[in-house]
Amino acid sequence: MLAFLTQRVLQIIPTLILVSMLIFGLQQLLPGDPALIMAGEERDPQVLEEIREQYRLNEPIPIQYLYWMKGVLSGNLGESMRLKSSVASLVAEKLPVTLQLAGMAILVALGIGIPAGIVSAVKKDTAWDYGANIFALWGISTPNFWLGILMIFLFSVTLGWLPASGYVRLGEDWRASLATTVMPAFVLGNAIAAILMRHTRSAMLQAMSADYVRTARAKGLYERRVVLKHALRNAMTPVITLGALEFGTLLSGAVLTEQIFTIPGFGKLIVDAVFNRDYAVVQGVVLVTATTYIVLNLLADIAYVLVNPRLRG
Amino acid sequence: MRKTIGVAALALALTAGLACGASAQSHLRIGLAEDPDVLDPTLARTYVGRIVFSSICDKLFDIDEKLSIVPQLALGHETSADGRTVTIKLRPNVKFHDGEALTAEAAKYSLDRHLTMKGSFRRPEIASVDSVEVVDPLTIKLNLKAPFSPLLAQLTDRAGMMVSPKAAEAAGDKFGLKPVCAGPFKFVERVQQDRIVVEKFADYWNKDNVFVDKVTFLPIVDSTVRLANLRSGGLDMIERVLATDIKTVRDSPKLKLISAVELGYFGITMNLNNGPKANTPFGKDARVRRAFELSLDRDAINQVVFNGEFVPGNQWINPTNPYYQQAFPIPKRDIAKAKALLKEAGVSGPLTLDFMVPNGPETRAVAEVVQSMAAEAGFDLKIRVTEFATSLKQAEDGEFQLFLIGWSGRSDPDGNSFAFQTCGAPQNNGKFCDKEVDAAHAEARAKSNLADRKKAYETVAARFLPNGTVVYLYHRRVLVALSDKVDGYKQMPDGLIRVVGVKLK
Amino acid sequence: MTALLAVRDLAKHFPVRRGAFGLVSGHVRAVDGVDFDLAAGETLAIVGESGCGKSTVGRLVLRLIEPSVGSVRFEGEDLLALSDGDMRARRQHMQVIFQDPYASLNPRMTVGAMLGEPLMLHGLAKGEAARRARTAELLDLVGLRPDHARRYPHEFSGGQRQRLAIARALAVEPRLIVADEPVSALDVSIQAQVINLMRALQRRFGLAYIFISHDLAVVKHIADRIAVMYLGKIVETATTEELFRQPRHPYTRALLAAVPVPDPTVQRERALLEGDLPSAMAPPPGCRFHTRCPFLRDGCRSDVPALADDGTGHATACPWWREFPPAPTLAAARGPDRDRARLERLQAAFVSAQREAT
Amino acid sequence: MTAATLPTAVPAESQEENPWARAWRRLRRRKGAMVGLAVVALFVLLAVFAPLVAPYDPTATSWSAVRKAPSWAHWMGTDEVGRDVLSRVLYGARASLSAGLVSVGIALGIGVPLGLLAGYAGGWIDSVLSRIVDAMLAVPFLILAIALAAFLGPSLTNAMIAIGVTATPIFVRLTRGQTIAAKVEDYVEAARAVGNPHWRIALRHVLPNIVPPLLVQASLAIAGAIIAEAALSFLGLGQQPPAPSWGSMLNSAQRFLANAPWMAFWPGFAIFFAVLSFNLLGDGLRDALDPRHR
Repeated sequence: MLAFLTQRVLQIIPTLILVSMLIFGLQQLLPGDPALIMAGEERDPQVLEEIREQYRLNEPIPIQYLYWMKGVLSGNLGESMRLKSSVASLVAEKLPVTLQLAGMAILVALGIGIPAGIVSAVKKDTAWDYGANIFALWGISTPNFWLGILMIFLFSVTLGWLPASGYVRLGEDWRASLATTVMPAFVLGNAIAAILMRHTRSAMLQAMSADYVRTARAKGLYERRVVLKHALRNAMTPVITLGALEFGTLLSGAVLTEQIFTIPGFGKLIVDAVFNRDYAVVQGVVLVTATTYIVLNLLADIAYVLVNPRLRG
Repeated sequence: MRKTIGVAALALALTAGLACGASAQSHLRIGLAEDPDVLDPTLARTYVGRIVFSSICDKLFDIDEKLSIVPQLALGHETSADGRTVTIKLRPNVKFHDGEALTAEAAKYSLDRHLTMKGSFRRPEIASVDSVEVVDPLTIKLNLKAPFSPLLAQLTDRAGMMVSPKAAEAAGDKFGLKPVCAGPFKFVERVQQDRIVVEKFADYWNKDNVFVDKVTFLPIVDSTVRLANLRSGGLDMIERVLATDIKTVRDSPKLKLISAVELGYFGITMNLNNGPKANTPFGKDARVRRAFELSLDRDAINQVVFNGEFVPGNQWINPTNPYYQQAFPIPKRDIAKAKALLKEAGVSGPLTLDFMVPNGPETRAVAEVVQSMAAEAGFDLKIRVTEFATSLKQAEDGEFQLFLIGWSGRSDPDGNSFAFQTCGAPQNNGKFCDKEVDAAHAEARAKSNLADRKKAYETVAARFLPNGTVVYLYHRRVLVALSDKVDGYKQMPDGLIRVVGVKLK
Repeated sequence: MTALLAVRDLAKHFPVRRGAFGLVSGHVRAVDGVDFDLAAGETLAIVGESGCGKSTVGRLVLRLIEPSVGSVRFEGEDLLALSDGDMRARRQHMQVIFQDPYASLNPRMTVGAMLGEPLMLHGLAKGEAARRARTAELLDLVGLRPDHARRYPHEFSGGQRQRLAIARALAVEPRLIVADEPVSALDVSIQAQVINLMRALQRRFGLAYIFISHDLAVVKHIADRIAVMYLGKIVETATTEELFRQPRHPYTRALLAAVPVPDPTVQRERALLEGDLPSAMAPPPGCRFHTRCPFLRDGCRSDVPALADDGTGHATACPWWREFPPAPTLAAARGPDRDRARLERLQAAFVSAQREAT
Repeated sequence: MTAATLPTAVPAESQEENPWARAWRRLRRRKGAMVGLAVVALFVLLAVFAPLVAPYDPTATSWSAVRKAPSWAHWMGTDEVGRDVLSRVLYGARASLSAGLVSVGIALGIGVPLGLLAGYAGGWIDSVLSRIVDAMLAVPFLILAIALAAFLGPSLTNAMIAIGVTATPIFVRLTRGQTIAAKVEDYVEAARAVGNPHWRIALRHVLPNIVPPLLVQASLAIAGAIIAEAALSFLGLGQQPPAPSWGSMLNSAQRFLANAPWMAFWPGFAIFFAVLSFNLLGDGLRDALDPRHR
């Protein structure tokens, strides 16, 4: 087990190097001149030249990459061209926000998706199944920026129950914090709930038709016990991996959702940075996001192996 | 179990929502359309940043509703007869937020910082200043390289902002993370993309006119959400209301709308001479461009896209501006004449043109209307919606034939024209070049009275409007919506939000 | 006569990788030097506990996994020297039947497609019509109907599926079939049917079987010869009759004493074997069985006993076997009675199955 | 020797049906799938015959009919420059459906072979492919799509390529995982023992057995792709105006939500129904194609 762990942990390194090269490469592919976009309306050639020099934009790309990597390895993610603040401090500021949002979204997703998936598998081809399916399909089929706007109109404008946007830190005022994040978390979690529900359903159906469940049933175990103990446990394996993969979706979803609800998290930071060609921020933030994602995947892998010891070999 | 959590969260949310309303001190929440960039007057570049600056950084001069220049941190100025020196008297007893006094030394420091700091965006604005001298503790003298009448107008904006030398010296290029100026409000905190909080500065020179204790600026990009927040009471004031939402605001008894015609303009930049894409009858023959302009109905654009709320225009300044050239009125749409001109220029069949449009719902709609209007005269515009960052670069590289782009506007007409119309100027993406226009601009800069300058601009208009690179289309309205709790707000034509004088009921 | 199959010094060491760089830190010696011959039409059973390497031997012989060392000669030709393509062609002559008929049939192929595939691959039946005829013939051979060709495996019972697996193996007219626990997943009565079918087919086509099993009761019924494996090595080989009559190796004796009974109504008997099977990664030195051997001698811990033939074809990898008490006394307490009872039941099932068939 | 000497198995009841007919029969039994199929078919027909069905030219502006509510003349109202929303929804089906289908087609076309290769071949090929997939999956979907689309230049085709490429790694990952699981199945070893070459094992024995999860994922991915096209159109990287796509219609409708809700309602519903139908169809196909589920 320890060997397996070390191996998986060390596998992260080449992945991260690839990620860093991917981000750096993609960024270079993006058309547009960061100095120019930074200057906005103030396009004085001499000032532009100063900026390019200051941020080494005139150097060849591999050299820029090496400078950046050198910084990253010494713990310096660089500085935002646009805001003049360090990327590390931006990350430290935004990470808790998105993690809170993601955490709440996952709670929403798990809370809705897994029970709905189990119910629809166990009560296959009944009204319950159809109901859960329609719910899941609704979740997947509604563009989340759309759902977000509709919710704002319903809950903020029409009913006046929840603030339409903004964010309050948990530590500052946890009630207000929940109030500002409950809608975006629902919007985000909803789509994933649907995906989890579908995968839970399909895995449960597969698991329930498997021999050992039939055997368990034949032995006269109670239905609920069969479902929960035998089928669910085995069905969870694919659900765990897919759940971890969905974290990527969560971050992508957060990009739009944070934009609509003006949640100052990672998603918004990345998008704004991409549009402003704030290279250091894009690189730093995507690197952190990617690392988070990879670590979560690692945890999912470990969980996978724990649930399914046969895979340890 | 999870259900209960959900219900509990909702209940909490409700109580929290109710709790929002009550607040001991007067707190003004302003919704901005974008997240400002760095809050350093020397390095800042965005329009939205200027809105925030107007609460924290006072300038030497300011403008009034009629665009006249009035003193702010200065008491007055005097320009020498040859126009080469400007002497500025400073207001006494002005303090920076860190308690330092605004002295002539401090003013010199601020101006020198604008002039010399690496990557300063102010340098081009006040490049005419050769040196700054301290005359006495409250007087400075600017020595100019050449007479430059727009200088004072520049000093009503970021170039005229005074920063505390002590704080600026200590922070270097990180000054923008915690700016220390001499404005009515003091910087408290900033969470990127979330909020900027400022609080009343007790030692402000004009503190008797400040009635708000705290101001929070909240960037909310989506205009629908911004308005929703205002309507739900989450904000007290929002800027850049969409023209199409004006009716909603007017119909709401709890909201007020304040508007002013902007200083800037929206127009289409045409590629005359920038790279191979200019080598078409369109780029080379002014008659074809004239035909294009004649195919457009500016009123209809305004009606269709902006509910008729904006102001159609054909010059770099709006028709209410004192420098507007009445001799060049907005041309009426004339398809027959447009076709005749095309024929005269030897263009037969539809003329296909690459129309670069920076992304945005309104610009897209304008582009679509322009496209369908021009089609009637025989132009086939291929709209290419381009991400803003890309469009700037492609405009510079000449990767366009038409480019729909606006300018936020400056109080002096020079700021709306010089950089676009003179040979080799940085914003002259269509590469128009005309010696007479250059000369007229130089003259307008050298002269200081309105009549003389207007005369010079007449020459510019006569040359540039029929031959130049820009078809000016319309001027937006600065639209600020307020909750009825906000009182005493006055809108200046620069679109910035000045909180001094504002009261909260 | 040259043997159909000659296996010499066959070994498979699975590398165990550890750490991030995949460094090989040890080997699992699944099969560690195995020799045997198989004549055409003969059935050799390989028996042993699970994990002893018997299934690996079966796969090595077919080159489904690559041996670490050793040679496998099939009709005098060294299989291990063949290229991928040549090996694929040789597969026509050697086939396999797996233990679990639920897992060994592709659930997404119809029976017809499954049986037609080897015919197509080896060019045995040209054209659609010929293939269909041959498929029908094969189904008939294993006691199924031609129209079953249109169905999917899940529409069949376990016994029927194993018949399908046999039909697939037969499709290419092989000379050797490796049957890896072919009946252990089936009910006793079905086991008998399948074993009978295999024997009938063997007689008809002159097939040689390598019959891998942990079930001596079944083995007794089909095998001509038996090889007993322990921890990757063969510890005893003899004809079936001889081995049951006079098991020599302590391990064989233990196995015979504790024939596992798959019938759930009969309580499983505890093996006489004490202790766990040692790890194949670090097999005990000397005689591998010494950690569990009731007749442990001094030399066992250090000397590796050779598999010595006494001249009658009965070979034993234990030099001390003559000194042990006779086997029946050893196992008199429980083993033989039960074994006998079970064999009788099995016998009865065979008879009744044959009666049904006629 | 005759069959009489061999024990005969008890035959199951006879079923004369080929697998496709069987799948179709199974599919027909599922109401949801049939509704999904019907709606997808309807959308496809409407998209193909849009020029015949649409009452107006989808790009014809009318300045006298800007943002008019639904009426007899314009069943779904008009948009911000006076175009007929119904006609635009019909033509928009072309962009949105092809965005969904083509990009998922691209993702499947690249992802499944690579996944099969990685899973089946293992070794260094697997390591390299897996690391690349990990790296791509670690970068948020939309960021990758934005970057690719911006690089390729704004057009619907490029948006489809960008979405397809971005959606590829998940298919590689899924195919690889399923292949690894299927590879150790006895029937794969049996296929090898029978003398199948590797490519045939991968295509004929492994691939058909991993189709159901791929189908589920593909149906989800079509949904995702249609929505991603909307997002890219919103950023100006998808369908170029004045040609309509549901996404770009939704996005320009967004600012008129309060005073012209019909502009948003119809394209929103079109997306919803199209995606819903693909999902229903995907579900039905999975059950119908899987012989283990009855």
